[in-house]
Amino acid sequence: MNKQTLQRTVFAGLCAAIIFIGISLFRINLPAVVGRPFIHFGNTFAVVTVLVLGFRYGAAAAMIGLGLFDVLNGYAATAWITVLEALVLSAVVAQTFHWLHYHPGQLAKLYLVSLAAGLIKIVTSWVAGVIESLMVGTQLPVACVNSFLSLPATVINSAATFLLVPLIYLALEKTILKRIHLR
Amino acid sequence: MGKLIIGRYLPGDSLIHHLDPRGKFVGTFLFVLIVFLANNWETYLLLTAFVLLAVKLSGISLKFFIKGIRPMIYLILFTVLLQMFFTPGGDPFWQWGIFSLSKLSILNGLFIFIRFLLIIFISTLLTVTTTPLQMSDAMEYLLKPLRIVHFPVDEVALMLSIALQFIPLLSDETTKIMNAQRARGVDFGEGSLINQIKAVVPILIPLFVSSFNIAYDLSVAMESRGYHGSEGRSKYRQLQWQAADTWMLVVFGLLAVCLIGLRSY
Amino acid sequence: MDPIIELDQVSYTYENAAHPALQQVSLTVAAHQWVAIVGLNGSGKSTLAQILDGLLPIDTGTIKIGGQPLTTDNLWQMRQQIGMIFQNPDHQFVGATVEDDVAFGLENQGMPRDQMQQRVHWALEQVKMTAFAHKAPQTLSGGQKQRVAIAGVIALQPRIIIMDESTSMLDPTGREDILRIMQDLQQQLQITILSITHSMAEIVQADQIVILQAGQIIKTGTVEQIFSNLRNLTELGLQPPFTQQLQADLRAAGVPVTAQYHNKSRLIRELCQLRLKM
Amino acid sequence: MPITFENVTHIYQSSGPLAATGIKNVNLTINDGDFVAIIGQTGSGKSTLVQHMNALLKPTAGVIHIGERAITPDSKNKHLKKLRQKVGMVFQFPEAQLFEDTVLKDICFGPQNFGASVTQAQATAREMLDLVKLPADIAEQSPFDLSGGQMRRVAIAGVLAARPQVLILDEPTAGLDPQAHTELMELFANLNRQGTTIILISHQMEDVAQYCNRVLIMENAQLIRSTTPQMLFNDQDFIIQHNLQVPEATAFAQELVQQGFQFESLPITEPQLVQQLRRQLGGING
Ligand SMILES: Nc1ncnc2c1ncn2[C@@H]1O[C@H](COP(=O)(O)OP(=O)(O)OP(=O)(O)O)[C@@H](O)[C@H]1O
Ligand SMILES: Nc1ncnc2c1ncn2[C@@H]1O[C@H](COP(=O)(O)OP(=O)(O)OP(=O)(O)O)[C@@H](O)[C@H]1O
Ligand SMILES: [Mg+2]
Ligand SMILES: [Mg+2]
Repeated sequence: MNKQTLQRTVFAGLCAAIIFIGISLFRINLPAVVGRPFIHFGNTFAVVTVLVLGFRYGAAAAMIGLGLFDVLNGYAATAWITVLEALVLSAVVAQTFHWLHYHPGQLAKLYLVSLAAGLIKIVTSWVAGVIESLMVGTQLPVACVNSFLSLPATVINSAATFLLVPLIYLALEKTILKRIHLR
Repeated sequence: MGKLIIGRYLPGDSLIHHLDPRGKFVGTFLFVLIVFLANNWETYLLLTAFVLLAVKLSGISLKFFIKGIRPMIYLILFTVLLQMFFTPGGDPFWQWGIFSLSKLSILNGLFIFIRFLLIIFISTLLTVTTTPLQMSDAMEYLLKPLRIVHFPVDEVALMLSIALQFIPLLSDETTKIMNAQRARGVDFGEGSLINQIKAVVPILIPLFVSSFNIAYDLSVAMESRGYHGSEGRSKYRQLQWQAADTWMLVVFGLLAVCLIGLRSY
Repeated sequence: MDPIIELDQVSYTYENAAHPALQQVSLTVAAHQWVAIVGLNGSGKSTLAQILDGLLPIDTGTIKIGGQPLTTDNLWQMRQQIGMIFQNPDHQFVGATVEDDVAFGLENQGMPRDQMQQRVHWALEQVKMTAFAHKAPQTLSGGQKQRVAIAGVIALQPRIIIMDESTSMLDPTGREDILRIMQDLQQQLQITILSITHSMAEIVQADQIVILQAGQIIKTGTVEQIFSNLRNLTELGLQPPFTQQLQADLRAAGVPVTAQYHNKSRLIRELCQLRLKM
Repeated sequence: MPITFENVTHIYQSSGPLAATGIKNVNLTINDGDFVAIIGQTGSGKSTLVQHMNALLKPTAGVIHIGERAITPDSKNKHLKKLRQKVGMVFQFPEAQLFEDTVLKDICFGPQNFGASVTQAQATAREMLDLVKLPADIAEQSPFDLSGGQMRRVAIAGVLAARPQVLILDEPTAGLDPQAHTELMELFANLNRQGTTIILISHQMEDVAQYCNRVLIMENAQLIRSTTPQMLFNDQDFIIQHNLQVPEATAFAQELVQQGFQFESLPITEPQLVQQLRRQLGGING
């Protein structure tokens, strides 16, 4: 393992930790009638990580960060779905970023990437909801309808991702990205 | 904001605590599959008894498990109701358009409710009786077969253990950075939603910078201690598979056999 | 005594850097010495430490460890003879628990497990951390973390230990503690210590002082040689030692003490003699 | 802006199973123009104490008066900006708070949050660069291209730019070389001469002796003594009992005392020691 690979691997591990913290510490409570819905930044940070580290390391960090949170917080039985969601999200983000031939400073393209990220997140969340429903034995139509239930929260989260990813990425680009060579 | 507690491990000295985390991990997934076998009163009763026994053996109060359900209760109830109204067949004593209620559908809803509880209980059981470190060791071990398809198991294992280890440090770091920006006039948790979301930037950039510095220092430290990839390494911390772990899997097998015998066809 | 480290005309420039971080550095260190490396922030101290351990590939010059030249082929064997302890205790903890961390270097060598257990136990005993073997790093103080780092290094039984500002993030108690442990270990295990430091208490007890400025070694010598002359010391990243400053100021105030560097007890003796003469 | 603590206690996670006492029953007053040192072992509550002074932490019990404002356990977390502008805080390793792409923008961050216009903030920022002795042409550079010592100065300038009346410093020179250390300490001493109250957490007794007019000693979450450096370092029993250090000049004088020297009061700085020795040993002007 050469110096750069080691450094990248270690950094990916730390990014996974940041994603984990993004879920557990970075929370904004939303006003609501029932329950205490909140936005967390796990997905947003995962997208940023993929942009910073590229698909291979970024996806690993996203899968570890998001998956580890589920495993350690009582959602072990469904953690594998989360891990797959993270993989799909990373692939879509990395691919869109690649297709767009992004050059530093192109804010519009970053918004396209984060739009793709937000949309795919809504889709995968819905599919994940269906699978989870099926896992407890509901019928497919019930699972499909049921899965819409958690969609409002996902949409708000995706909106936050859409808004925030370009801001964060641009700020990183201006500050440290040109000083480190991770991709 | 206080110190972050990673995960929800509750220390204890029970049989369940001492089981090998790999076995518990596999067991949890097996259980989710086994639950699919149940389809009548007898089978659900057996499963429930099994889970309650496991909870009892863990020495952790049932209240804790019940508390864990609270945040999900609306989702669960909604699912159950939906399933009740949507289940066709039986002979409905109430009907309205596509919605109907029958003895069968109510029973069906109840079963789903029980399945929910069982799966949540068993996942929680894994979480509360296994330390995060054991969990990550187990995951590392269980990933090993993926080597055949050239999945970089060792690299992922390294990332996993670094992630786990640096979560507390980075969360302290987050608190510190937040306080420093607060002292410079940022109001977290005040103002419009958009402003609150944007306030993440002055925390996250320093956090990434810190992480990069850590990655730099840590990789130098690792290299200076002779780390050059996973090849030729030996392992100090080892999981110990014991008779009790084998027995646990046997019990799961027996449970499955019983369910197959008891279920209706 | 045989030299254990010999640097000859070594230069190194970081990628994308405008100036070399090290320029034509030559240095000889005798075995079993305590060498203090000093200099201002950015003068190249950490770079020097890293090239010694083969962590950065030098551009020109030669490095010999124990008489053997360091090459890319024997890098990993040579590295086993050198242990490093870094500044930030949190940024060098690799293992999830104390014992795992101490074992890390041994694992890298592929040492069999029962042998590792002995070594880990031995190393933890040396730094008096046996009771903490199963603890997680977050539960330790900064000083305790550095002790673990030391254990991780001596477990590999190196001949040289390099400390890169290893005590600068500790409180005074932790600092003294680590220094004492290192002094004991140096005696017991017969190791050579290179210590990068700004701490005067540590510098004055070194056998040899090396001063770096802008990537060059501008002076080496014993404490007496270095501090015999007070001028320019601050520019080189050194405060004069307390006793030396006191001597100078006393002389300026007309008290007839000698100009030559004295350590604390010698100066006190001299002051007593002066008082008796009054 | 005087600061008073009345029976202030802070317990971290007071409701949870991991409750930990940060500070306990602290009473103190800090007057305008003071240069106060806070000393004590690791974990004794120094950081917890100072974080109450700009309401980053709220007391679990007791009242804190900061100028006009009173902070109690029930105080709302709102509208603290004004307070935080007046009480500036430099954290340990403050370079970790830098995030903008130019030095100037980063220094402007505080003033702009506190309501200054961009031009106003920039003018202040340039003034601060000068104050912390950084060259003016650094303003447009990225803070991440600077050396560690320069980054530290930028971060400090970022706090000073809000023109606080009280400045809290948590080990501001940790990890810097001696030259940078002295320069920064002189900067703080100058600010103090111009009227800024300074509160300094430090492990370096030389600094306490040289710069501070008061010293607070923390131990096990309690404020065990509030005194002057002169009194503290002359109280040998107290020093030994609480495992504290003394400045080198004092330690040196103590050894001289054992050899038969006599001092009316132990010197705490090197110039004091020189002066007293000169008197005893008969130097010029003696
Ligand atoms: N990774 C790097 N890339 C480029 N330049 C570097 C790197 N690390 C250090 N430098 C530069 O090399 C020079 C020497 O740095 P070095 O870290 O060796 O100094 P130091 O004496 O250890 O300083 P300090 O007292 O701050 O630790 C400095 O000018 C520094 O900016
Ligand atoms: N966020 C926190 N959550 C829980 N306990 C904490 C937290 N911060 C500090 N403590 C505890 O409060 C006590 C006082 O800590 P504090 O950081 O104020 O000490 P300190 O004197 O500043 O130490 P140091 O010299 O190491 O900075 C310690 O026992 C510490 O463990
Ligand atoms: Mg250095
Ligand atoms: Mg502190």
